[in-house]
Order: sequence, then structure tokens, then C-alpha cells
Amino acid sequence: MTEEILTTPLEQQEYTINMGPQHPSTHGVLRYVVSLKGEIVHKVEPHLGYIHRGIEKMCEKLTYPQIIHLTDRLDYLTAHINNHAVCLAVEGALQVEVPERVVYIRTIMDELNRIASHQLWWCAYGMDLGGLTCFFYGLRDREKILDIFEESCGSRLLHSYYTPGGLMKDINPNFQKRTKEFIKYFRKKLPEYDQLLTGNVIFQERTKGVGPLTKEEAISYGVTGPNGRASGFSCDVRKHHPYAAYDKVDFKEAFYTEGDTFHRYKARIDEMWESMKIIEQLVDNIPEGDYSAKMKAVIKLPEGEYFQRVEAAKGDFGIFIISDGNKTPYRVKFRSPNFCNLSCIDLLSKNFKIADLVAISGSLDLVIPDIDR
Amino acid sequence: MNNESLILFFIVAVVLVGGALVFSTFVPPSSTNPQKSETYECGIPTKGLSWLQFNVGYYLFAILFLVFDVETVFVFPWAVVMKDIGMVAFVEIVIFFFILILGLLYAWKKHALIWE
Amino acid sequence: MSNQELKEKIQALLPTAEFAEGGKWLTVVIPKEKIHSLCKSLKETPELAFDFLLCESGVDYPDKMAVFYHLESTLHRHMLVIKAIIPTRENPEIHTVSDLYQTANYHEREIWDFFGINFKNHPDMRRIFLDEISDNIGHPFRKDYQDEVNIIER
Amino acid sequence: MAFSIYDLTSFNQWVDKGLNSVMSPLWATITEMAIIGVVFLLFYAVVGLFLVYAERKICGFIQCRVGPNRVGPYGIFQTIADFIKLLMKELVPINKADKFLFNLAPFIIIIASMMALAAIPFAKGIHAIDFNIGIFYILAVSSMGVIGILLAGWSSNNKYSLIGAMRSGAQIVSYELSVGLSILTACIMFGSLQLSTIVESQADCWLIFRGHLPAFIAFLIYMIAATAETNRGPFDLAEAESELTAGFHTEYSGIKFAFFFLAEYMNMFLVASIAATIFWGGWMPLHIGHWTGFNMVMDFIPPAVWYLGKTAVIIWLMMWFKWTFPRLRIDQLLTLEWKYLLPINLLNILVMALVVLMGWHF
Amino acid sequence: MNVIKYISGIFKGIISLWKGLMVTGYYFVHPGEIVTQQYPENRKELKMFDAFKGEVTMPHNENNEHKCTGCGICEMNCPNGSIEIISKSVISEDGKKKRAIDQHIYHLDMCTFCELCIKSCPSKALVWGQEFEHAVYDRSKLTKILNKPGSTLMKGVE
Repeated sequence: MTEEILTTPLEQQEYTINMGPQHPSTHGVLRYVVSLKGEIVHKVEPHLGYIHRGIEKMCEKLTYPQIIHLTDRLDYLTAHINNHAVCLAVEGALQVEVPERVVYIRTIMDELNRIASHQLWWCAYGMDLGGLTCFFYGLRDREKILDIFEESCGSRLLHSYYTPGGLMKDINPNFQKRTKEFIKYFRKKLPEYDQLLTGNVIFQERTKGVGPLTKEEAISYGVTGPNGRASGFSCDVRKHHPYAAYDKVDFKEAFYTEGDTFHRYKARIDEMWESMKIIEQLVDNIPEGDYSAKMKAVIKLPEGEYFQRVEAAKGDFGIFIISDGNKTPYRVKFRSPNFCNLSCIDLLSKNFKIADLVAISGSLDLVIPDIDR
Repeated sequence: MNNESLILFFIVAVVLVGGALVFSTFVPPSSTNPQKSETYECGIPTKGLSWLQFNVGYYLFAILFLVFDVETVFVFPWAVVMKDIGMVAFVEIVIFFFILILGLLYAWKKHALIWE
Repeated sequence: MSNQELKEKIQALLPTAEFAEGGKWLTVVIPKEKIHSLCKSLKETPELAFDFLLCESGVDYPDKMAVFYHLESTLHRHMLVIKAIIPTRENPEIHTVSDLYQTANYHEREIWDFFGINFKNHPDMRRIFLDEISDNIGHPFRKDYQDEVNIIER
Repeated sequence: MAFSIYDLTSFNQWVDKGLNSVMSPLWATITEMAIIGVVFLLFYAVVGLFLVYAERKICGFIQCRVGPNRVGPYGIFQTIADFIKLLMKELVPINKADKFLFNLAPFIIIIASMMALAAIPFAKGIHAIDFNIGIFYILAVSSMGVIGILLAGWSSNNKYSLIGAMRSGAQIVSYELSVGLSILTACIMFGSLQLSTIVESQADCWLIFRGHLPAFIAFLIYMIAATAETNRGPFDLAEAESELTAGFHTEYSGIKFAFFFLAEYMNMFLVASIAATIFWGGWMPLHIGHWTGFNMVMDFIPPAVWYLGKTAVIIWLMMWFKWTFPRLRIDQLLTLEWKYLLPINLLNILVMALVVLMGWHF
Repeated sequence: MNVIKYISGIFKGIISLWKGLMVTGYYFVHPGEIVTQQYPENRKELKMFDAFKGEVTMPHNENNEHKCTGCGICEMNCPNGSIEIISKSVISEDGKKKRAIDQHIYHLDMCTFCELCIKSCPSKALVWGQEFEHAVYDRSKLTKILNKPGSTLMKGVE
């Protein structure tokens, strides 16, 4: 064995490490094959498909209301937003006008979901960098949002709350009160996140200048969401292709130009503030009315191709439906933001250390079921 | 107690570890299968050897450590007697440290303190 | 730029292109040979500047295959859908756009994995999701795909 | 024979005399040795178990949790239950490992921490071996632990372990310097390397007050470096769980893993007690100048309590650090040592020497 | 200037670390902020929200009657076949043959809690149950028959 080591020239001895599928930092069954030179990452190759379930194929056999519960399971942290995309696509194809109440509730739910997703990302990111306490603070605050969801939707994670034409059921009477309470609570807790992690000198050293992504690269790699916006790629669907009630509210697009790990982090923190602002503008003005438009019992989309974009917490979530006029779609494709965000991991982590790879892949906020679909 | 009784602590430690290891080898139930005794690499069979020549930026740090550790050894006796000797010792150590810090600054400027 | 203006611009670029109306965005239907040149000129023409490939999806029709490209211009904020028709279902092949849009790299690997559409000049044409499965399993998103074990018809 | 809890020297002499009166000197020595061995073994185990429990409780409170609370009241028997569980676990053999070194590593780690324990003065009269170069001895022996970590990482034949071991090597080698130099500040003040002398000379005023600024800086540097020496967060690069799964002890299972765990906590106890001994006066009570009444009240508290209390506070500080800060990267770790701690330390020694020479201390 | 930057860097770093320590220190000395619940002990106080989706149940009244007519819409609407209806024909009071359910089988292990069966039921025969402790040792125990033995259709439900 010793001879084997000594006879191989040093240049050819590539140190290959599998990170994942069972690894604490990949947050799921993602596998990186990392080639190392010393501690320097030479090449990262993601291996996907460990939880590929063929959701797009399954959708071809299901009716449109039945698709909803599968989209929950794409990016399970933003189930509401995924549902929203399907609903908007179907409503747009059928030219259904949904009641104003539904639009408002959907927008609030989406933003709450976005905060919840970013909270979970924040705590997991703190854990990736070794600050385990962050994990508990983030989850503690996320519980409050999940309680709001549970009260109205009946479930905490996989809601299946939206349905083509409206909502499954009306919101709980406590919804507005609880939401306002949460905003008040979270406005106090969010600065604590900054004190604990953002301002910390170790954290700043670990993240500033690590894994930079330029605007051109971000556009070319299709990196959207907070990751793209940190690089200066203005890609907020809520701004550029407004849907739901986003054209009625005033909010800023979290925007940075540096594009490194720290600014991806900052973009998400800013987005939490903006989401709270959006919710505050809407929560008191939910109009009275029906919680669902009248829909036919069997929904059939006219023949054609439909694409609907929404801004999920991770980026630009799209659903592409090709209908042949039947009650089931002919083909469904999900444009999952994580799939595109992942594609730049090799570019980002080249020539950084293995500890930086963890920081970079954490800052991309990958959710593996969304990548594998 | 005299210094020779240090051996006692050595024995205690060996007994502690050895006893527990022997106990744990024979008493607990055990079952083996090929996967169990494989090296852990996130559930994937290891590719290649892990005992490769591994390129770490040890060399300069080892040298620097050696320099400063030897220096520490020199300074310890000085520290003990400094009070008795007085100002002369202080001036001497200032010169000594000046040279040392110069060396450190040199290494710093030469970017030797960057781990690769 | 409105759909009508886009239509005129693209007609000037590619006179043989057909247009499908009705959707939110303009859809251009082109044969597969033209895809790379069209994308290149769409990206490089300053008043079009389609620099962001949002989505690339393969479709299996009964008699042909198609690849849909959803393009957006991050400068002008207009969108365009390109439908590239591949007339055959046996060993379909199309030119890659991954040299123009890096994100197409993964999307094209996915389409190869699920539909078996081969992308010419792609730097890394391998299966992306199903590469760890040992036996040759075909391309499962094709409509005629048979799998008695895992697909249960209701 | 009267003996008090304030001075246990007489108790030791009484035991010695009693044993010598009933048996031959050789057998008396052997019995004494056996008693001391058993006492230290028990102490080692109890401290280890208690610290694990304390850490879990403290991190629980910091993280808005309650910590262990199922086994016994407030979960105080949790670690004992865990220990029994670990003892009853199978030792998984690793095919590709270097078997001899793989088994040797836990021995080295435990031996290093156990032998360092010998030189710690616990209270007046409870001091196993009072070396005249006590500080030097502790520094030498406790740095032996890194060999165990290196062996563990190398022999596992696991890529994560190897990287962890390599990191740990560079880390401990570097921080060894800072520990030594910051302790040296104390030696300048006391002019001695003997731990009992150091404690005695702090009878009126602890070093951290006596040496004011330089002593305080030295204490801070010692805390940072000592945390790094023990491989604890934020310096736990050798076992960085989000990067290297479990680092150097990835392949260890059952009781072998428990020894690494135990050694980590014992090392923490050791560096904390050294800090308490050198900077906070060991088992000496807190005395403030001429406040005779206050000093007498302080004297009333037994020395062993003082010693354990100070150690506990320092251990709590280290736990507080660990559960607050994110982990450093390896190059930052070395930057911190070579570009910050080392130059500051060298200057600090000069300042301390000047303070001592000029008599600017209290 | 490098020296000033170096020294101010040290102080800034220490202050930022101290801020973090204050946050964790605050929670350490405030046990009132503890948020964990002691689960099996708090079963009595633990109340789920009304909308909580625990499992699909079929409520029966005191005469052992339910509202399910056995129409099969829920079975049709279920996306993954968690519901199976076995129907039988019964002779009603006026002598006509009528379809009724024999067994309404519900596979809890396959259910994704999408609520489509409950929403689509024309006679509101299905409601959410609040039970959430579904852990069992055998998967077959998760297959449940929702109508109780000997139950009949409630009067007035078509």
C-alpha cells in the first residue's frame, strides 16, 4: 500500500471526497463529488436524482386540482407559493377572475411562507458555519408562522391550501390578529439575528468575498431569487411580472452588486424585512367576500401552452403546462429555481477551501426535492 | 508524593481505557456485515486510497512553530529570574523579542502565513 | 417591446419562422436546425437582447418531439417562447444552446435523461438524475414508456 | 488528630502515618498509591460525566430549550445512562483501518489528559505531585493529546478523518505557542514555575487584579488559545461536523468514541483549572486590600470550593463561547494566531516585565 | 495607517463578538424564554386547531348512521388511491334496490392530506379528525374502514 502511494506522482493524486448523500451540510440527499488539492476545492460535481420521484410524469395522469398536492412536495418550504403557480396558470388559461379576498389572502400567505423559508435557511446556514444556536432561534420563530398556517390551512408544511379558483377553505377569524402579532414579534427578533450572526466578525470573515458571482454569470446560469439579486441581477417576478396583489403594495427589491456569500445572506435578511412590510400593508385590508370563485367540477384547459412564473423563496418558480384539451395535462414541466441555482456551484467554489464550499452551498439555499422533482 | 509516582497516573489511564475496551469487546452483542465495517464516506463506497500524499501547507508553519517554541523555552528561564536581575534582563529581552518580531514580520510580508 | 414588434424583428432575422398566437407571450415555431443561430442572434441583437434562458423543456408528441425555450431579456423585460420541432422520435438530435446560456447545460442533460433528445456539441452529455441506476432504463418521460413495476395505471 | 477542610495537609499526613503504623513502608506506599489512583479515576469519571451534563444543560438554556430532563430529576442521570449505553455498544471494526494505531489513539488521548491532572493543585494539601516546573510539565503533557488526534485521523483511513487530523495538527501546534507565552506572563510576576508557589503568592491579590492590564490581556489570550487547544467551538475544526461529518473520530464507535468525548471535556477541565490557578489564584479566596471583615468572610469558604467554583466559571465561559460563535476557517484560525495573538502576546510580555520591574502592579 | 486599521480591527471584532455573547447570555439567564413543550406530559393541554388535518374520518350519529351514499366521488378525486369504496346493494323500506357502501376503506399510509375527498363529497360525509398520533408497528394497521360495522345511511341524505 505504501508503495502504491509513493509510486503515484503527486500531481496525479487527486483527493476525491464524497460530500453527501448522507452529509450534514448538504441538507438532504444531494451528493457533491469534490476533488481537492490540499484543502482547496479543485472541482465540484453535483450528483442528483436520489429523490427523483418523477412528479412531472405523475402530473400527466392527474387532474389540475390533484396536481396541487404534488407541488407541495417540490420545494416543501414554500408550498403555498408552488401551489400559487399552478392555480395562476389554470386560472389564467380559463380566464377566471378570482375574488379580491382570495388575492389578498394568497399574497399574505405567500409572504409568510417566504419568511418561514428564509428563517429556516437562516438557522440552517448558521448551523453550516458552526453556530448551532442559530438553528434553535430560527426554528423558534418559524413555529409562530407555522401556527398561523395550521390554524387556517390545517397543516404546517404541506398545505395544499390553494385550489384553482380560490382557496380550500376560508381563513380562520384569528388569522389577521395572529399575523399582526407575529410581525410585531418578529420585528423585535430579526435584529437579534443580526447581532448573533450578521455582525459577528467570524461570520463576516467566513462569508465576505467567498464565492463571488457576477451579474453576467448569474444571468447566464439562470441564478434567480435572492442569489441572483445579490449579484445585481434584477429578477424579482413580483416586480417585473406582477401577479396576485403585488402591484398594489410598495416594496423594494433586495439588491446588491457584490454577489458573494455575505450579500446573498444580506439579500435574504432584507427580503424578510420587505415581506413583513408587504404583509403589514395587506393584512388589515383583506376585503370581505367569497373564498373561492365558481369553478366547474371538472377543469379542462383549452388546448395550448401555458407558462406561469411566480417568485418563490429560492427564485423564479415556473410551471409550464401543455394541454391537449383533456382534464389532465399533456405535459407539465416545473422550472425549479434550485435546479438552476445549483448549476453554478462548481464555478462558485473553485479555488476556495472545503469549508467555503459548505458556506457557498448553504448560501445558495438549496432544497433537494425541488432539484430532483 | 514524589515525581516518580507519575507512573501511577499512566497506569490509571491505561487501566481505564484498557478495561473499558476489553469490556466493550466481549460483553456487548455484536453482529457484523460487510457494509458495517466499511469506511464512512456519506454512504458511498470510497474511491481510491485515502492515504495519499496530502498537500497541506504545513512546512512553513512547522518551521515557524519550531522557531517560536524554542524561543519560548529560552524565555521561560528568563521569566523566572527576571525580577532578580532587573533592568539588564529587560533590555536583553527587548532586543531578543525585537529580532523575533522582525522575523515574524518578514514571514508576514513574504506571505508565509497563508494556509494553502 | 410588444409581441407584434417582436414578431416583426424575428421575421427579419428568420423569415421561415412560424408564429403561434394566443398565449401571453409570442411563440416562435422553428425547425430544429435553426435553433442555435436564432438564439445567437436573439442574444446578440441589442434591441432584442434575450440573455436569460428561463426554462428549457422537452415534449414528446405522438409523431415528433419538441424543445421549448422560454427566453427573457433582462434589459427590455420582454419574453419569447421558442418551440423547436424535431420531426423524428427515433434518435432525436438538436444543437445545444449551452454555449450561449450556461443554465441550458443542466436543462439539456435533464431532457436527454427523460426524453432521449441528444444535444449536439453539449460539453457533458450524461444522464443527470437517473445515472446511478445500473441497467439501461430508457427515457421514462416518453409517452410510450413501459414500466410494469413502477407505473400503475388507474 | 484535628484537621480542617481549610488545610488538608494534616489529613494527608494522618493517613500516611496511619498506614505506616499498620503495615510495612513498602505496602503502605502501595496502598496509598492504590487509594490515590482510585480517587483520581473516580474524580476523572465524575468530572467528565458532570461536564457533559453541564454542557447539555447550558446549551439547552442558551438555545431556549430545557436540555436533558428525562432520566432522573432534571435529567441528572442522563449522562450516566448515556455512558452505560456507550459501554454496551458494539465496537465496529473498520476493515481498512490500521488496527493497532486505531486502538492506540484513545489510550494516548486519555493518558495525556490524565497525566496532566497529576500536577493540578486542587486545594491546600490536595496536590498529587508538586513539580518545581509544574507549568512546563502541564504544557508538555497536554500537548501530547494532539498525537492521539493525529493517530486517530490517520489510522481510520477515512478522508474526512485525515483532513480533520491535519487541521488539528496545524491548529494545536500553532496555539501551543500562545498558551505558553500567555502563561509566561504569570511567571514573570511570580518568578517561579511551581504551581504551589504561584498559588501561594496570590494570597493577597489574584494575578488578574495584581497585574491589571497585561494580566488581563494575557488571560484573554490564554482563554482563546486554550479553547483552540481543546478543539472546542469556535475552533472545532478537527471535528467540524458540517464539513467533515465528525472529523477525526468519524470511524470510532461505542466506548472508543466516548473516550474522545471524555478527553475533550477533561481537557476543558484542565485548561480551565490552569487558568483558575494561574490567573484567578487557584484555591485562594478572594481578598480585597484591607477589607478585613470581607476577607474573613471569604476565608470561611473552603479552598476546594473556591477552586472548583473558579474552574466552573471558566468552563461556563468556554461553553458560552462555543454556543455563540460560528466556526472559523483553517486559514483564519492560523491568521488569528500568527498575526494577532502572537505579536500581541510578545508585546504583552514586555509590558508585563516593565510593570514588574517598575513595581507598577498592586 | 495599517497599524491603526489593525488595532481598530481588533476592537471592532471584540465588540461584535460581545454583541453575540449578549444575545445568548440573555437567553441563558431568562429561563422564561424557553419554548419547548414536554410532549407526552402535555397531552391534556395539547389541543389541535379546528382545521387541523389529522386523518379522514366519517362521523356517525348516535343511531350508528353516517351520511355516505357510496357515490365514489371521493375515490375518483383522490390523487393517489387512498380511498377504496366497496359498495353493496340494499333493499330500502319502499322495496327498491339501492346502492350503499359496504366498506369505505381509507389507506392512511398513502394519504397526502390534500383535502380533495372532503371538499368534493356532495353529502359532507367525511370530515377531518384531530388524531395525530398515527405511529403503529405494522403498516397494515394504517388501513382503516371508516364506516362502523352495521352502520346505515342517515335518513334524508341522498
